[in-house]
Amino acid sequence: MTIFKDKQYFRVNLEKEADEALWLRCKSCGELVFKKRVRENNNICPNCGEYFFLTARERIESLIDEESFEDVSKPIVADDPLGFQDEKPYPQRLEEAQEKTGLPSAIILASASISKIPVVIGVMEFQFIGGSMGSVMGEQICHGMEEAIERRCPFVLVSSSGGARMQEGAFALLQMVKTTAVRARLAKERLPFISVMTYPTTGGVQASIASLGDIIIAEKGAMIGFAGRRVIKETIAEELPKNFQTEAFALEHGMIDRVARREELRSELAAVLGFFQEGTR
Amino acid sequence: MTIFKDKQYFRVNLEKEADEALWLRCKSCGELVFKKRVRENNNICPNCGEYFFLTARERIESLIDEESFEDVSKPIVADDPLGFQDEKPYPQRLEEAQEKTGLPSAIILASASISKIPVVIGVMEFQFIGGSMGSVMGEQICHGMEEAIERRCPFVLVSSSGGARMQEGAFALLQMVKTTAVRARLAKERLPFISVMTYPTTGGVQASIASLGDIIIAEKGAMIGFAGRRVIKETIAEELPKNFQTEAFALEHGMIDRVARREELRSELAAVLGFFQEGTR
Amino acid sequence: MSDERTLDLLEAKIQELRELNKADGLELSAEISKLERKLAQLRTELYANLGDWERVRIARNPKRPYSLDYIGEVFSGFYELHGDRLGGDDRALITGLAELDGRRVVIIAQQKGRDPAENKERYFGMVRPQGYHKAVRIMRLAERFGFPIISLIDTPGAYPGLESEEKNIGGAIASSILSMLEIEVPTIAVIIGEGGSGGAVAIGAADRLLMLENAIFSVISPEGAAAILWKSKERVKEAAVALKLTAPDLLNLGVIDEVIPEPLGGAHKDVSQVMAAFKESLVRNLADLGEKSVQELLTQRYERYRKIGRYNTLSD
Amino acid sequence: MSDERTLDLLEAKIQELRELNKADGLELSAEISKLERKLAQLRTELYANLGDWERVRIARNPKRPYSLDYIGEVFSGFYELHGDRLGGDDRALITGLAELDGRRVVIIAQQKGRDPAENKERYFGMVRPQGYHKAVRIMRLAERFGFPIISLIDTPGAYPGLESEEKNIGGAIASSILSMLEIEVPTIAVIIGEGGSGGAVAIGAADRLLMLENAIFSVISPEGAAAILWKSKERVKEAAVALKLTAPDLLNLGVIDEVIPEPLGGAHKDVSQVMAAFKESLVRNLADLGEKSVQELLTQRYERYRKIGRYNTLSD
Ligand SMILES: [Zn+2]
Ligand SMILES: [Zn+2]
Repeated sequence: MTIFKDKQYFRVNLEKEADEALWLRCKSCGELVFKKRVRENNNICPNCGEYFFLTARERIESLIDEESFEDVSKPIVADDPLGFQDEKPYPQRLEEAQEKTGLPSAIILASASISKIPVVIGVMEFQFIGGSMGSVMGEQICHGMEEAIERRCPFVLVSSSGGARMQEGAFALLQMVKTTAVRARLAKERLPFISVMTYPTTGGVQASIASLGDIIIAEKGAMIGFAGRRVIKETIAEELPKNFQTEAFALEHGMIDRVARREELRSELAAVLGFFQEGTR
Repeated sequence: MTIFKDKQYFRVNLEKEADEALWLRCKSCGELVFKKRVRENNNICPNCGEYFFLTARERIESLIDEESFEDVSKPIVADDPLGFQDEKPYPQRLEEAQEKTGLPSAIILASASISKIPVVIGVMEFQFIGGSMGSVMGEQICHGMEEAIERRCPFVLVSSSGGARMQEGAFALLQMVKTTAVRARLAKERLPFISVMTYPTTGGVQASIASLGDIIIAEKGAMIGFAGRRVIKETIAEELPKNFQTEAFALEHGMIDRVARREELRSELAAVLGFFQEGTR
Repeated sequence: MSDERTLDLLEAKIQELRELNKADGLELSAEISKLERKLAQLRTELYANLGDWERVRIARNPKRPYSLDYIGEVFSGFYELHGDRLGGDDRALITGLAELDGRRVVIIAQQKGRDPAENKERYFGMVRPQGYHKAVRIMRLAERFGFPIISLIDTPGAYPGLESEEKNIGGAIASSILSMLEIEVPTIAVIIGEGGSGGAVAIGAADRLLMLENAIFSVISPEGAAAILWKSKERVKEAAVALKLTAPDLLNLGVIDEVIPEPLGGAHKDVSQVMAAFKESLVRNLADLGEKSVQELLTQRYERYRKIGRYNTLSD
Repeated sequence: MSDERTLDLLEAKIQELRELNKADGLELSAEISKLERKLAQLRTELYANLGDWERVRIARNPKRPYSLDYIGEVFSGFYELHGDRLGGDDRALITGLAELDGRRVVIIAQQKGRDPAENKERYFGMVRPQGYHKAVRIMRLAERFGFPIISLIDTPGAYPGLESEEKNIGGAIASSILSMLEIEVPTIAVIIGEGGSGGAVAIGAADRLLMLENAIFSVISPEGAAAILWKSKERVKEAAVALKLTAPDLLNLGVIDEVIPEPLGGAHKDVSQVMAAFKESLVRNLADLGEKSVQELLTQRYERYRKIGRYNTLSD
């Protein structure tokens, strides 16, 4: 069954859609702010500094050099190997997610440059079924690392995912192994892998590829961890500290190398990629 | 300067000295017990089960097959490279230790068999300046591992040491590196190294060779740790738990593989060496 | 259709009759035989049509053999190794040396408790970071000496709790998967009961992945899926069906290599039978892997996991 | 002989005179010059005859440049990397990427605090197991990308405490030594202040071991040795002499490769001078090591440590 029939979303480009609304209300400070200014400001409220959610498109645009974007994803879309049906059939969920995001899957994979340094970069889209990792995301991540090997350049992965995609069952679960296997090859090739953790990086994604970066950078405001608060509270009824699974918690507990504010993330990547650049032998 | 001139102790053999006293009083239960029975009983009080101190000779005898002992140590004795003098000159301390123990240094190194399995085994003598590791002990341990490589057999090290020998300064300290270097070679040769920790295994010995066993077995009653209680209390005035640095503490905190009672140690070694035996390729 | 409890009651009654018969010479043998035949028939009906949720319950049945039962029955000379060398020794994940049919192996196994005290010690088989760190250490030991690794999987999942998160349980699972993939010795994983999510995969990325007939392997528990996807904890049966978590399903999907048969009603109904089947499968698979060179082993392992997944390709 | 404090007081007085002279035109220049010459002479006498205990005090002087000072002055673009991935990030041992004279290196450095708050955070430069685990992780990173390792040593010793022992500080030190020996990139260790015992050796097992002129490197602190060997804490001076812990002593004994000169009175008296000497030595040694193949490097490293020690051989 081909879920994604008409290919309308198939090649991603970064052209902006026309903006319908001029203003938006910040949930944090309550102010009405100019949508255009918010956009130009990395989706940070110009009034109070609150981070608004970034789509994968917006994220990638905020990180790479202008005009350097080239979609290098494989032409694949999700299958429904389990014939999964909860309150909706899985194919319907997929279609809705595609319509909502304008993307074929929960990850954009591109060749691009950051501060003139060529990279292959994957960016997850949280609005696509919670950025969950199924067979397509797993395959695109692996393909991205293979592209990096082909091009002798670093691989950057920006995670935003609740974990494995339940609707693909064991296939989703085993993407943890699949991405790790290709990550080991990237290491053998001595090419750098920079993992960027944003809100949220949890579950099977955090417990596999995202935690295996040579360098791991978390965005301020990220949520990082394996089990969700709810699961922990239900299983063991434990008091959790206020900073639980924040980027500060992750830094304190040695899970990541660095924290960067959203507006610093591009220069942060430029710095570390610059250091490795000669190293890509 | 040759400290150890007359070679009287130079080759170790396990012949027993004549026993002067017939009885000894157990410090734990207060009973007068037959010294001969204590000896036959691995220096364990036949009345209350208290472990009496084992000399290196007694220890090695309690572990290896009868008549299998052969001293394979290098013919070396300590130098005094620092011209070290505290309340006594170092050479005098050495002579006294030699007289007291009948050994040239703080370690016995032998080729032997345990349950018919050939091994090279080193056993530290705590009564020789606290079993401290100076240049001679470091060299003998390295030589022992090299002998094991030569003979394609496992290396067993029974530690009983307070750490590095202060009187040899940086030379003593760097035996930590030296023994680790040769231990890495043993690993490359895929020969097993069984580390046995007895009372006490602390300081520079615990922080190097003793902690690098493929398998680490602690004797019940051992003391295992890096910094002594006194140092910790003086530096940070911290309350220490009752089982601090016991073998149970070490097991609970993942520092060792197993705990064995003294009377089980030989069969414990036989079991693990037996498993590895075919593996010594 | 009768459920398992009813049949267990019937079996108990028959047993009572049998004893009565023996003791008092009542000559009930014919009646008893009839009852026994009836029971066998009912059981066959029940188990042949085992629903997925019933399998989940069998997989979690506390009478089911646990790792240490297999280790004691199928392997010889188990020599347990403790500790991650980093500060902990997780009793929910045990490791050690053993022999299987004369061949030396290293065992890495998840272990549940048999009683409340043991469950407290073993965290109900939920592994903490210390457990995965120990596993990685033991994998390196196995590699150094060329011993194949047998991993036995039986966990509801990695332990969810503050301590786990503070010690980077996600990173520990990731490292364990990576080590399983890198290690240059043959590896076989057997799911003997519950194969719960990342906590199971951590030691499951093996050359061969086997499952007992009534074991389960799932990306999430049916309870978790019901709560999230159906917004109702009651709908576990639907979730169990939808997740395709049974051994036959996973064999069909090509995710696992082999199903190890269990007696009717589950492994606990005839332990010696399941032990024999388990051993036969392990010995055979091990012999097969033993014939491969390290290079073949690593290449085939890589290819196995590189291609896992199902998606549709569009022509550009 | 005058001690350092007296001379510092004299210097302050001369400075006051100088200011008075400038402000009020008192024409004291000749007298001031005389005093300055006298001071210089006294300093030379004092420092040329530095006792070992005075060197210990200079090595521990809180005005002395610390690792981050060298990193900021001598290296460029320091990019700190955090975390052991196991639950901790020890601030007493910092790691990161940097460039030295255009060459990319990885830095592993012990760092003391400059004020009480920072000392609390950095445990006075005493490293816990988390720090050594981080060091080992970073060594593997350096190896993967072929970056040489520069380790800067400045610690009273590994942190002695319950937490350290619970996390197997001894095992962590042993693993760190092992990694330093195995790592397939050039390694240079510089003792810049205190090189305290196993806590220093853990990151000191390098291809080159350099020492600043007034740094110390010792199997035990003079205080510890005095307490144990002389049974008196007061006898630290004797202990400092006996332990042969100064750079010149250790160069004589063949334990270290090179002494990096300091200005009279210690590195803090002229920081830019010591930075220049430090940089020159590091660049030169790195260039030298960079010419060796990995095999040469590992062989020479092995031989260096295989033969360390002094003993007497008896003819049999
Ligand atoms: Zn706002
Ligand atoms: Zn007694």
